[in-house]
Amino acid sequence: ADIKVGVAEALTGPAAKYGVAIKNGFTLAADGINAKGGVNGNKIALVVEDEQGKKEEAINVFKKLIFQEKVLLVFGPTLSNSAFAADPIANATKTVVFGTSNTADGITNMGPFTFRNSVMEADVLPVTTRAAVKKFNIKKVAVLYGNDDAFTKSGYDVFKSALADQKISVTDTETYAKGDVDFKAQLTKIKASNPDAIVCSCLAEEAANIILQTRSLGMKQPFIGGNGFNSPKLFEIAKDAADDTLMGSPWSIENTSATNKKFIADYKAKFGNEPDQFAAQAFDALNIVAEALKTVKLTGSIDKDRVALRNALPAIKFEGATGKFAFRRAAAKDGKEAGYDAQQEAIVNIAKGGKFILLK
Amino acid sequence: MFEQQLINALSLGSVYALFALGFTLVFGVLGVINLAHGAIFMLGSYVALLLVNQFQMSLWLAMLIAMLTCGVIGVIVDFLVLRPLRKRNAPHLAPMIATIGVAIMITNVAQGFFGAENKRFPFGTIPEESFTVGNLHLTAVQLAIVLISFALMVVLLIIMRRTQLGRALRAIAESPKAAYLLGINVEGLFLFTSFAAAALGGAAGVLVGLSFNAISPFMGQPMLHKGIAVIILGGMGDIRGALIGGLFLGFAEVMSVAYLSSDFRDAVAFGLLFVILLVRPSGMFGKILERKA
Amino acid sequence: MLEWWDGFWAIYSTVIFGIGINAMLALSIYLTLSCGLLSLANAAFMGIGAYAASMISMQTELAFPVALLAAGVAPALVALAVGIPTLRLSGVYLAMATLGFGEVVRVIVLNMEITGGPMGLNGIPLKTEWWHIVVILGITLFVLARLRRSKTGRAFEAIKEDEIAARLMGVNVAGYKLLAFVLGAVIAGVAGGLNAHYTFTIGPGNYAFENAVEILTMAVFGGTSNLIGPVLGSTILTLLPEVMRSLKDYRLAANGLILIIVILYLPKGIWDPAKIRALRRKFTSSKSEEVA
Amino acid sequence: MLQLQAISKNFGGLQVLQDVSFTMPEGSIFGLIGPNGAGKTTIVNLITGLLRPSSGEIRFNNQDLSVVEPHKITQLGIARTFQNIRIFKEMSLLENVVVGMHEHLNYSVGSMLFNLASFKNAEAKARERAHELLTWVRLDHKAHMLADNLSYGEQRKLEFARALATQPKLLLLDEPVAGMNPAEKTELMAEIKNIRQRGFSIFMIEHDMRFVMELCDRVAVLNFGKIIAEGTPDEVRANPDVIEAYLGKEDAA
Amino acid sequence: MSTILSIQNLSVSYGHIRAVKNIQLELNAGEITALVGANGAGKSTSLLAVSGLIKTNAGKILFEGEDLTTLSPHQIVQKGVVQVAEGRAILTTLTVQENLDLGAYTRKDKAQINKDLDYVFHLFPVLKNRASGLAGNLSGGEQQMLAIGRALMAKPKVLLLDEPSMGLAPLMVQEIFRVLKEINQTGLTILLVEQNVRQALKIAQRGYVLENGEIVLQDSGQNLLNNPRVIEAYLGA
Ligand SMILES: Nc1ncnc2c1ncn2[C@@H]1O[C@H](COP(=O)(O)OP(=O)(O)OP(=O)(O)O)[C@@H](O)[C@H]1O
Ligand SMILES: Nc1ncnc2c1ncn2[C@@H]1O[C@H](COP(=O)(O)OP(=O)(O)OP(=O)(O)O)[C@@H](O)[C@H]1O
Ligand SMILES: [Mg+2]
Ligand SMILES: [Mg+2]
Repeated sequence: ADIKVGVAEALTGPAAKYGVAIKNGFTLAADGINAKGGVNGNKIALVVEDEQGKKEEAINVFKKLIFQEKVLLVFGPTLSNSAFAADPIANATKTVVFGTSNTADGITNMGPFTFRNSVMEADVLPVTTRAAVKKFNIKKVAVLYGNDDAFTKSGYDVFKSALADQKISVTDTETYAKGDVDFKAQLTKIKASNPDAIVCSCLAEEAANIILQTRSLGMKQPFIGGNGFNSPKLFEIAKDAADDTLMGSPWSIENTSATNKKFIADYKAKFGNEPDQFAAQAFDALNIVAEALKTVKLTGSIDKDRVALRNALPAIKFEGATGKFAFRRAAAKDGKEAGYDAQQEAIVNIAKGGKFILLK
Repeated sequence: MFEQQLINALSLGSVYALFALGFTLVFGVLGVINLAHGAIFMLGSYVALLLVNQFQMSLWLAMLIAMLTCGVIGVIVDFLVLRPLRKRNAPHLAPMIATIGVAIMITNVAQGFFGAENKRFPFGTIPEESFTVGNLHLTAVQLAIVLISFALMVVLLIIMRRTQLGRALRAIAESPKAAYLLGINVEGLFLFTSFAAAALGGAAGVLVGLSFNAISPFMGQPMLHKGIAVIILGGMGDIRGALIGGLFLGFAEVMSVAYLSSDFRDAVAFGLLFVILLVRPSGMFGKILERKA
Repeated sequence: MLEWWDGFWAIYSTVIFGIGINAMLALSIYLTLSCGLLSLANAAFMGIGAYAASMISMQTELAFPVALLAAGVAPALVALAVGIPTLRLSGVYLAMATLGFGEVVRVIVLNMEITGGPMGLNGIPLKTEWWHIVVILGITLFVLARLRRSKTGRAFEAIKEDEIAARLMGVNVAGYKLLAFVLGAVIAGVAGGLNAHYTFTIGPGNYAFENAVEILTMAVFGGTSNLIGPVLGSTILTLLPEVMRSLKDYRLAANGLILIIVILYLPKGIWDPAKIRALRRKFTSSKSEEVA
Repeated sequence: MLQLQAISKNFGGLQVLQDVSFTMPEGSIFGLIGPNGAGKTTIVNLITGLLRPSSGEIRFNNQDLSVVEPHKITQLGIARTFQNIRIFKEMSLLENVVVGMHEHLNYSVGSMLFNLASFKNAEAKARERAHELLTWVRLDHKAHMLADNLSYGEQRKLEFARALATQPKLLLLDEPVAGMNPAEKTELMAEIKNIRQRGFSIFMIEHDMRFVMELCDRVAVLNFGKIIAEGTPDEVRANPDVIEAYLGKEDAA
Repeated sequence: MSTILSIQNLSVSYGHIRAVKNIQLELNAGEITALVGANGAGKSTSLLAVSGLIKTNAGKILFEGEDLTTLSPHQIVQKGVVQVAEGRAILTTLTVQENLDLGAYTRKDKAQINKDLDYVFHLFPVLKNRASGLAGNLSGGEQQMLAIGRALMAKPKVLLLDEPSMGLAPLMVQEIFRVLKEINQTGLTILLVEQNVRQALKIAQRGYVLENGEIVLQDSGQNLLNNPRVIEAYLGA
């Protein structure tokens, strides 16, 4: 029988640019698995629903997938804020919820059925910062981040403590809001504070614009960014203005492992553009689940199978497009059992000539 | 730094003003808060992008066609949506809500067509480098936006104040019935206004798309918020108000970043708006005219 | 049958909760509209209510009714303070001032520690049950219905029609406007409190411009000439995306189209008593012709 | 009962009223006439509190009105009609009139919410009285129609009924018969006499001389913001200044 | 006398209220025709129908042989049928001068327009003094003058007047009627709706009486003035 897998992502609305890439990643993975005969002879059937990046919609979609479609597990939702609304539903019904793009703190504290393979900024940013400091001999930085978005704000929090740990002084901290396109006021202020580099917790599109506007103000500082930078969009928009930007992530388009090369080639062939990290993480996520399913004997009783999957997942070790992967149990909070975060190595990249290459 | 911030404020303010001109025109004449103006603005930049990308068209030609396309869409929206509502004597909120529907549709269809990601004009469409005087920087597009928005305002002002067309438009704005009695082709001018406003919106879209490299189906929404603030600040339907209001908002935002904190940029801008309305209940240029009895 | 219901309820309970909450929000804006005030502060009031109630639930041992009470009182106090200077603005200027106020509230919440900044508050206990919503919506409808038939309702309507004439009929215009504004804030705030306690999480983005406009849309779509309209409008607009799910990527376009078409043919909203009367007349007269 | 003392009013640079003073005794019908733009409506706006005088004092039963809010002025017993008709168009005729009784409907929030007897009685009485007033102006048969559907003249009558509903002691009428034909005017004249009989005082702006001459006890003439004559109708009619500025030869004859 | 405008079997309703029922009315070129009737009789409705501002249910309105019911309001004005509507329809946010300029919206002959403007200022000197002020700040009577002046600026062939003397001081009423007579003598056809029945019938060559949406009487102005039914119902005691 088919294994029904729920996918609840933002396919319309402003978060769709991530949601659509994620959906593509899943589709590619499912096709790959099914082409090889599925898992233990069972094909994977994706049930895709649009949660619009809204919390009420996420709850509705989760309920629909869990109660009506009776899916084995749910992937998603796209945004951390939606996850805080929807994940409790999954946990209450003892269904695995697997986030591939939720990076906020506390997601996996919502219950033991919460999993994610999205790397947390806390695992990546300190490494990136350290590498940047070494490379450019940085003493003081300015920081810029989006303050009305859970992802960019938590990235900022991590940067802040990493910078404090590494005793880098901060000359100026500036923020912007979703939808802003003009960052010159902040950048002019940053320019006046004369930092050695600019630390930026932003998503790729904003980052690209910020970089372009920085250059147009006559500033030459390197940028240090997080996961958000890891997208071909950065170069589509900023091209080589983005040179000397450092970014750390487990996944790199330059990673030449066989799995990754095949992933990138297949993705391009199927969707006509280059994958980003969101697609890669989604691709891996479904493969991780497939690995786990290989060890599970499905009974046909959905409740039992869901729990069996949950019990099988933590033990999975996997090497995919994003490299070596394992789960790491999150620290329990308030006496509540917690779920599982990702345990992965970050690769630090530097932008050169309009693409990221591994920083040596 | 202050001088650079002045330039930043001027250029940001001009962007707002440029967007607001078409927006305020529709309100001024049709009395409709056209919440689809943001969507039309967005469409303008996509049309030009498509032409430049697919047909290697020169930017200026692409911009012209984008304006025409948007204008035609404006006319279609007026003809299919706003006009029937006028005919049915709809209550004043109905057209605004209908334009929300239009905005949702256009945005959703644009996403289906062009995808959700941000796009930009190809490199080299316009000169990238910025003018540098001493320590001050201004890009060519920024300069163009400043000049164009001032020029457009002057042109529109002259039309509205000095020509019979302008008087007719203002007559319609106040009372279509009275305008009819004067022999004014009211419906024709409504269509004309919708065309002009949408074309202006399209032009704004192209320029903003060029200047910020963030063309996306959702680019109209934040601009719409600011646009509403601007036209209210300036006085609804007032052409001067759109420019002054835009510049005011630009300055408020930039200066609050420069001298307060970027955390409160929007709060300062909207808070100021709030305060200004308390002092001048009809905006800076709004006419306070009420015969009491 | 029972089983079917259980399944249905499991899937759609949140949708149905949403209808109730949205109905309250639409009614809250109906109230101010009925007094001629185009106020778009209701999303902000909803947020203030939601945050007040959630913080009580998460940080104190107080009972749910206390949290809901706070969800009503906190926005009422804010409305009082904001309303006194703002309510003399008219039309779109009031709309803008109230939107501006909403924006200020959003940015403040965004930058405060205790509200969780952009992350918002997470892990809000699940406390709202279906009958809470039914009872509170019922009370709201009852009070508003009684109000409509009283001198207060008439005063609201008179103010909407002609403020100056109303004033010279002895109506304390400023006072009644403030009353409508504050009552609207209470309803929106309680709706926010209820909503927070079944969605587990709230954030500053939930109460922004789009939400304010959405609330207005529901009310106008349904019709604002009486209480049925807002309830009907919110019901339909809450269900619509659910019903349209099969259209996938273009369902929002379909939503937009339906919105336009309904407004075109029913510019006073779906529930337009005059139109319904006319239809009935047509119906009965054609019937009587048959008889004759 | 009503006393204006040295009232002046400017709009920006425009001086519309200059040192206007007159006294209106209780129970009388007082007429104010004058050319268009003389400032008559402005005086009514000042009395009802919609405008505030630039200088001078308005007293009603010895109370200074210049600091009282408009709705309180109505509650003190002053009602008016408008030159440019301001009825509540989307309300029925009956409701229009009941709004006028706003201040006289006394019931508690509790009785309103739970439809108690005090609420029901008050509302029923108000409706009854509204019908009565509508009958007076011969509009009772349209009581449940929307006011918007009335013709111009009918709207004037509705406004009249609505003003009476506030139970005023002093009624200010701004051109009550504009737009009515002579027969209708005659009718209204009878009604106004009737009202005065019941103890109302009436302050009236009117351009119809027949109307003014027949009804008013005293008449003041305003020209360019100044009172140029005051007296009985006959005195005023004979005043050459008034003929020159306002009446013209024909009507005087 | 040639008929310039003829209303044939005209009916108009508001929803289910029938305001005008199958009326016949003819304007002779160069004459003043008065239309009188009680409040709500349907006078304004008839005029609105002629100007195309309200949809007719049945009937024709022929102007110089052409049916106006198929034209839109601005085309009707272009043909030369101009109305001074009830409630004046002054553009309050425009200046007095701009209102007058717009009166000539359908015309191009600059020189003649300026002459007509002088004529209007000659008729109503107040307007000249207030030319640059906002029309909304004029008093009621001043606005009425502006409305008439503005209509004259269109150089109409037929002028429809809905209660032009309403709200005017006696001196002004005389003035208006004098002006109407004067412009009529320049050859302008006028349809005059008036409550000031006596004056109206005095200057009108012909008159119609409308009751409950129906024409009940039609005769020369002089005869109507002496008609007992008219005296009783419209001229008062
Ligand atoms: N709000 C205002 N701003 C400026 N001028 C005004 C205002 N209100 C009235 N006026 C001017 O004041 C003068 C007096 O106006 P008012 O309406 O009192 O005249 P009136 O005597 O009632 O005339 P009518 O008989 O025509 O109604 C007019 O010239 C008018 O233009
Ligand atoms: N907009 C409307 N909707 C519905 N009914 C209307 C409307 N306008 C007028 N009526 C009705 O149509 C009838 C004729 O009205 P009309 O305005 O033509 O009268 P009139 O003869 O001009 O009266 P008046 O002398 O009072 O101005 C009246 O009974 C009136 O109630
Ligand atoms: Mg007056
Ligand atoms: Mg009439």
